[in-house]
Amino acid sequence: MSTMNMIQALNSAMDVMMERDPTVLVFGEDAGYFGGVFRATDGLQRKYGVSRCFDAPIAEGGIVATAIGMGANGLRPVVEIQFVDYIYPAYDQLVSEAARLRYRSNGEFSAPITVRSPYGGGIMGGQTHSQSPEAIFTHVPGLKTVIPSTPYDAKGMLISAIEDDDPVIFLEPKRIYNGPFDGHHDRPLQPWAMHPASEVPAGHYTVPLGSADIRRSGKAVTVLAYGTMVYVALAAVAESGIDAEVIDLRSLVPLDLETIEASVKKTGRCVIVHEAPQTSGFAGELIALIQQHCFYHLEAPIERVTGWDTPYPHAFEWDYFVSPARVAAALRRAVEAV
Amino acid sequence: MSTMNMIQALNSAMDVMMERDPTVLVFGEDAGYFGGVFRATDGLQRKYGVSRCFDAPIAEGGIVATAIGMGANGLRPVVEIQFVDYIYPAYDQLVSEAARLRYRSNGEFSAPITVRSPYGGGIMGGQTHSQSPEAIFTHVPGLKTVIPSTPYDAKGMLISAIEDDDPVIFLEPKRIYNGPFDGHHDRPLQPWAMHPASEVPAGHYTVPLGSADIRRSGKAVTVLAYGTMVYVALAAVAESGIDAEVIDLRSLVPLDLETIEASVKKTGRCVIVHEAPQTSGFAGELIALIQQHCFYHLEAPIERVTGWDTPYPHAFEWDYFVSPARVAAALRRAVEAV
Amino acid sequence: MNQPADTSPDQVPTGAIAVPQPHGRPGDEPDFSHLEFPPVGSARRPAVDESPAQMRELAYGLIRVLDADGAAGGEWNPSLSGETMRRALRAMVLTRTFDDRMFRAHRQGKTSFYMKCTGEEAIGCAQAMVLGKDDMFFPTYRVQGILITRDYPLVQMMNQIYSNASDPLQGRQLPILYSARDYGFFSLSGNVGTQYCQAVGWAMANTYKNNTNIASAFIGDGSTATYDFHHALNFAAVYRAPVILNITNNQWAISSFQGIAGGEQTTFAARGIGFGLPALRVDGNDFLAVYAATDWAAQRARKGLGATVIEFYTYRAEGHSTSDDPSKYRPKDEAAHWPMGDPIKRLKQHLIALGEWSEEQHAAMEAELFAQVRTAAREAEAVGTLGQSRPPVGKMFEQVFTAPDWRLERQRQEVEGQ
Amino acid sequence: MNQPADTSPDQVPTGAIAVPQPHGRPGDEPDFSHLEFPPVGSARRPAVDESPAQMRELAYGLIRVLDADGAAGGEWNPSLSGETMRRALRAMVLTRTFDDRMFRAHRQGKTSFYMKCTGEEAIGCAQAMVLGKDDMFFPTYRVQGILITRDYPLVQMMNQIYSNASDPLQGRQLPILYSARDYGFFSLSGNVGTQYCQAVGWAMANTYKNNTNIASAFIGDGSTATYDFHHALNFAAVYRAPVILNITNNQWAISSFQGIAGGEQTTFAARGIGFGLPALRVDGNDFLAVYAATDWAAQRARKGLGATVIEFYTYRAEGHSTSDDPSKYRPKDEAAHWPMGDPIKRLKQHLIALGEWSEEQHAAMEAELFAQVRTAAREAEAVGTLGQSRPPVGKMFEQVFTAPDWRLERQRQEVEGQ
Ligand SMILES: Cc1ncc(C[n+]2csc(CCOP(=O)(O)OP(=O)(O)O)c2C)c(N)n1
Ligand SMILES: Cc1ncc(C[n+]2csc(CCOP(=O)(O)OP(=O)(O)O)c2C)c(N)n1
Ligand SMILES: [Mg+2]
Ligand SMILES: [Mg+2]
Repeated sequence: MSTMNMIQALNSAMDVMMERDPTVLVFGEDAGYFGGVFRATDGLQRKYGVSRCFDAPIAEGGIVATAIGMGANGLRPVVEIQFVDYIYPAYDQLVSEAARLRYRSNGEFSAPITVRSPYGGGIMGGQTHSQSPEAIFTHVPGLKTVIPSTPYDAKGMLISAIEDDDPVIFLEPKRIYNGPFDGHHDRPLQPWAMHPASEVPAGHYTVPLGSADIRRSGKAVTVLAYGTMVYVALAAVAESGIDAEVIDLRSLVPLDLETIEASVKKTGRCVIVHEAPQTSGFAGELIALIQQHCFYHLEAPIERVTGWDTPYPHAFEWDYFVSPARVAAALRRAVEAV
Repeated sequence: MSTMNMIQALNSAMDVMMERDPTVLVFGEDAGYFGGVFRATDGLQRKYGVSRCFDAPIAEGGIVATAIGMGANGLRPVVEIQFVDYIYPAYDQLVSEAARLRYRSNGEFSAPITVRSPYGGGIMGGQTHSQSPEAIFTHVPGLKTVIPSTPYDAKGMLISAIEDDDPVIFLEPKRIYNGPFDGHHDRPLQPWAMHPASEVPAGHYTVPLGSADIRRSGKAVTVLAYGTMVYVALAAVAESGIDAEVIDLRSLVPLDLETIEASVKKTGRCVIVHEAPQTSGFAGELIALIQQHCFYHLEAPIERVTGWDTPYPHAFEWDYFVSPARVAAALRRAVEAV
Repeated sequence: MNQPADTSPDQVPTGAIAVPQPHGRPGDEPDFSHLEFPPVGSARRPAVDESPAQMRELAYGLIRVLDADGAAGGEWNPSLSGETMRRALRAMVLTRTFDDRMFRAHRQGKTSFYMKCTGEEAIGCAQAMVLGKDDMFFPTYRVQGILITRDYPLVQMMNQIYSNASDPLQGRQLPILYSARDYGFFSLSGNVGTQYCQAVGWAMANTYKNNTNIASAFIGDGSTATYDFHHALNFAAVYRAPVILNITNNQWAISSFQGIAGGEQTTFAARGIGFGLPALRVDGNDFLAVYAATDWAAQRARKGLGATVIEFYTYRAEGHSTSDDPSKYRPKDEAAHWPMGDPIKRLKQHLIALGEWSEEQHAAMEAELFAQVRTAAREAEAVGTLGQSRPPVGKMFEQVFTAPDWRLERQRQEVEGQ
Repeated sequence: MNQPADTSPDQVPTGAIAVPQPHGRPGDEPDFSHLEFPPVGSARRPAVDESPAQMRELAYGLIRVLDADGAAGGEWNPSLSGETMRRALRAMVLTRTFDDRMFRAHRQGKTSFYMKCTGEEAIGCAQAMVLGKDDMFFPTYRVQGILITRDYPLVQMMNQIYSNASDPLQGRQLPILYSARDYGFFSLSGNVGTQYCQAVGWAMANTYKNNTNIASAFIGDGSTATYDFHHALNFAAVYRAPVILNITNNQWAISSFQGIAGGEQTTFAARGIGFGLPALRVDGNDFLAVYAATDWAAQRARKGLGATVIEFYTYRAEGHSTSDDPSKYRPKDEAAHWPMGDPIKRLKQHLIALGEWSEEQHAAMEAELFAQVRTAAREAEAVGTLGQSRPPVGKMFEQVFTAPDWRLERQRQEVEGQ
């Protein structure tokens, strides 16, 4: 066990897997010698050599295509897309190729690749360093989409993703790389070291993909969140004094519907929080499932607290980024509705 | 007025606009001399010359990028993506560039482009000629996404799209190019000529983007559909004998929420039909909105009848393609729920 | 409607965008007189380890072995045995026979789609003979000759084309989008270009695994415009991947002539020069030239010298697919006028000239192969043609993931319960 | 966990993928001895209408005008007047002064981000002087010199950098992603490469509108790997677009040296040869060479002869951005050892050698420009730095569409009501 922040936990996951499995290799823009602009691959080239951790041309589609070819030929590539805002050039390779290769070849070929990418806002990154496009992946049959929110989960889920034989989109909430940011940008950031989930085993372990985590039990209302929004939701719950059950989804596809269903059947109320724009965001899918499976238990409209339907605007970071206050207001609306 | 099928109506829209407005030009793969693999641009090169209607390299991203540059420089390009299954290589240009150009330049530049593309299944086209990816566009702030379902609407909406100063994704349900296919693949196709909406004015007219069309009034349940699914839904209604209100959304963004809300408040029940895979499909967004705005009127869970969460499989066309029987079953569940 | 400053419609006089035009359209006489073909022997054959910078001229010439009279010559002559060439001839004729049968099967309503490679048989067949089954092809839909040359069962191909109960791909793919790992044939995608850079990744994995297997990727002239083409050349050059990057320039991309892809300004082979890669331009209708060029490129790759770009210059003799009618956009009968002839006729002529073959043997072989294809077709059709027979519907939900999640389970139950 | 046949971990010996390595890393002495620079005058200046096939050697040479002693020579010498060159020098010094101030402003917490173009000033400034405001630049974040040369108000640039209440882009963009239509400066994207092919479309629209305006697009060495680069060269070649396709090879892309983009196998200019486009390779630290090459390419474009690819060979003298520390991945002080020197020093030396300038004049100008920048900064800071001042929050919801839809209206109300 050691104390790790999220970057260290991710780094450790790759290190452990490269150590155990010579088919694992890592590449991406600036991911080699320099160790990545967020330092997630730091030291891996030094330790495992340039053939196993290297820099790639600025061609996200080429990176993913190359990884698919390697994956089909028996390797387990882990690629880094520097910011998820730059993943769109790889979208065709992910949707048309990685996601369908096993299906269309009836299992003769597959793409056991992991695509890591920092996502989300709160870093004054403007339109092109702040996006949350998870919904465009969850729509695609054949792709798994997961999002850890603690160092412990980050390592355990990244190991699961690398070992998984299907392509996994592994989104990293970069705002909480260094600490569980709760939306109070005017307060000092609590570092991970003060959080129990920063206790991370040094060796191999897994957190399975497809299981949600109840981060706070409660009876009054269910809150569904993932990534940084877990901490914003927890802050809102604490500040509102509402006895909410906060579920960290962790995995969007496959989704832990059971846990969600059980909670909403218990509370009868639900608030969903994500950073992405509202329209066609993942909250829509969650609402559709919940109202299908829990319709007769629902006592109030399910609330969505999300990013606005605009590009991510630099000067308005804290008006765009979902705040504990907005979540708290939604919690109140949810519990007060009759 | 003349009788047109959908291809003729689309062709007429482009013809009318090229005639009226010299800034309108048309290009795409095989769209020039040959007139497009579905013949939608037939005759336009002959009539307006190679500079105004021409063939493009097989580079969907390049086509859209070129159109954006032209659009910013005062033209109104209408580009054809041969099948929407091939639009992913243009996704980055659409999301990162066309959708945000006006916003990020505070109106100095914009991309008044129209991206036409045949979409949807029912033609034995397999995985790569059958997809319905509308949801990945509706999620993007700055893009409009529209889908006509009659020759009349096709022409009027395409003219609106071309005249619109924002980028418009114009999806054409190719299964109904020649007639309003209702899902009964074992029966002869009724040609458009027998349908009143094939009466199309020869000249300029518009159907505004953002308005839904109530295709059948009813009291028992609201059906939301678009594209080919409008006819499948109408067939299901006829066959089930249920007094459903069938709304053709026509425009997903902007969405005619008013019409939807009014209908669901009246019926208290709702079935949503689309061809795309279920998870994170546009039905999710609709359900989220309806349960937000009509929660206290809902008497039954909103039903989704959609494509499966698999790639589109060649041999199982009619198991994948939403059938009137599946819609009718959902209608029955919706009206029978208490 | 808000018009940008300089663009009110009446201010736009519509100048002339330079849109490349082909040399003939329907109604014109076929005419290839604008094309120049350097003579046999004019292309030098460098040592495989020569610097690419020293051999740029090969991207602008044409590697040829067989001349108009069927004689072989020049530095690139692979000097194959009569037996090897007879095997090649057989594979090419079988490919063409198969194509003809399946094309007719489509016309008879037995399937939804088919694509022929008529006139381009030398390319797939020669590469299949040069490379081994441990090498991996990343094919286009026009190199079915690879499978046929390697004796992949014709009936399996047909089962796939018919999406019947014995379809090895379980009805999931459009006809002809085969997958055959054991035959060194990667799963074919319906999107053009997408696999070109995957081949580079595959090849890099071979290097990583320290073996000398290579990859060979195909792309059409039209599809060189896709970005995957760019990625492949770039990644292959940067990481010195053991891959052959083939471009089949058959002059057409559906209705667009190769000028729309940029073939009028320079050769497609020259794209390789842009990345410092060795680039060959080869008569694609000359089996021996294709063979020799492939062999040279394979040697380079296996020696760790990296990728080679090869443009095969050929002509798409038939329509793009069963959905296409080329008489709508090009002169009738162009194929018959293609200056470089037909690959089957040319190899046959060469073998006969060598005394290794005869018209009689050829006729007998044609009859035999016709019968072989007919037998296979009957066998496949006994299982069923499209819509008459198919895999169990549950197959629709398998292999989306390694194991189905609850959604797929429930959806499968819904379908199976219907 | 299901392992493909040939890949159980112990069977993978991990061979060596060839990953290009730079010529120095932290701790090494800066050493550029592996680079060769052809002498001034060695590059021929063809007539603009000469066939691109005749001038391929220009992609492998180097267009230079100023020699090591500051003397101008060779066919490419644009023979500019002293006044023009003094204007250029002033623009370059102002650009550098502006960069220094804004970099410090970031360190002082006045904004979130900044990027300098130190060492590359000649490129933006020369192009801004050769082209007119009716031509359109599709810039990278490293050609701010264009705006400065064209007297775009410094205070406006700063307001954008501070996202303050006077920000012309209303706080919507990351610092330095300017837009200035009236100055021929297209809205800058945060994604690299994406605008390269848009420039081709813009240029085609000029042809279509029958005017002789052109477009000029920039891309970095690293970003040539993006597919937009491929699309741009392809579309420009096919449609003969009046555009200049500039590649700024400053040796680095964040921490990756140009070899990772494929710069070790051949020049970046050679990419143009792959498409049959004229391709020039130019000393980017030589204002006169940049000027002359731009002028040549602009003439070609205006005459309807199509696009030119130009590689500007230069060196990124400072960090990638305020987020970057280059001492982590390259030898310290490399910039000072760049064999082609500094563009400002070189033009200054030339002017002094000509008797058109003096050290005293230069010092006075530096002081004047420093004061000018300081005045502008004070003006902008009086409006406010990042977070101290900003546009009304409702601006967040404007210009998403021409007119907001109901969603944006409601969301705006929600925010404004808070
Ligand atoms: C990404 C993508 N865009 C468009 C298509 C439609 N399409 C199928 S084949 C083809 C033409 C390909 O031409 P070429 O590459 O020359 O190959 P050929 O058919 O001549 O062998 C096109 C445009 C596609 N399959 N994929
Ligand atoms: C599509 C995309 N991928 C990645 C990035 C992140 N990124 C920003 S600048 C840069 C390096 C660009 O290097 P180069 O093109 O050489 O330009 P330079 O910074 O040297 O001027 C990268 C990788 C991006 N902005 N966009
Ligand atoms: Mg072709
Ligand atoms: Mg650079």
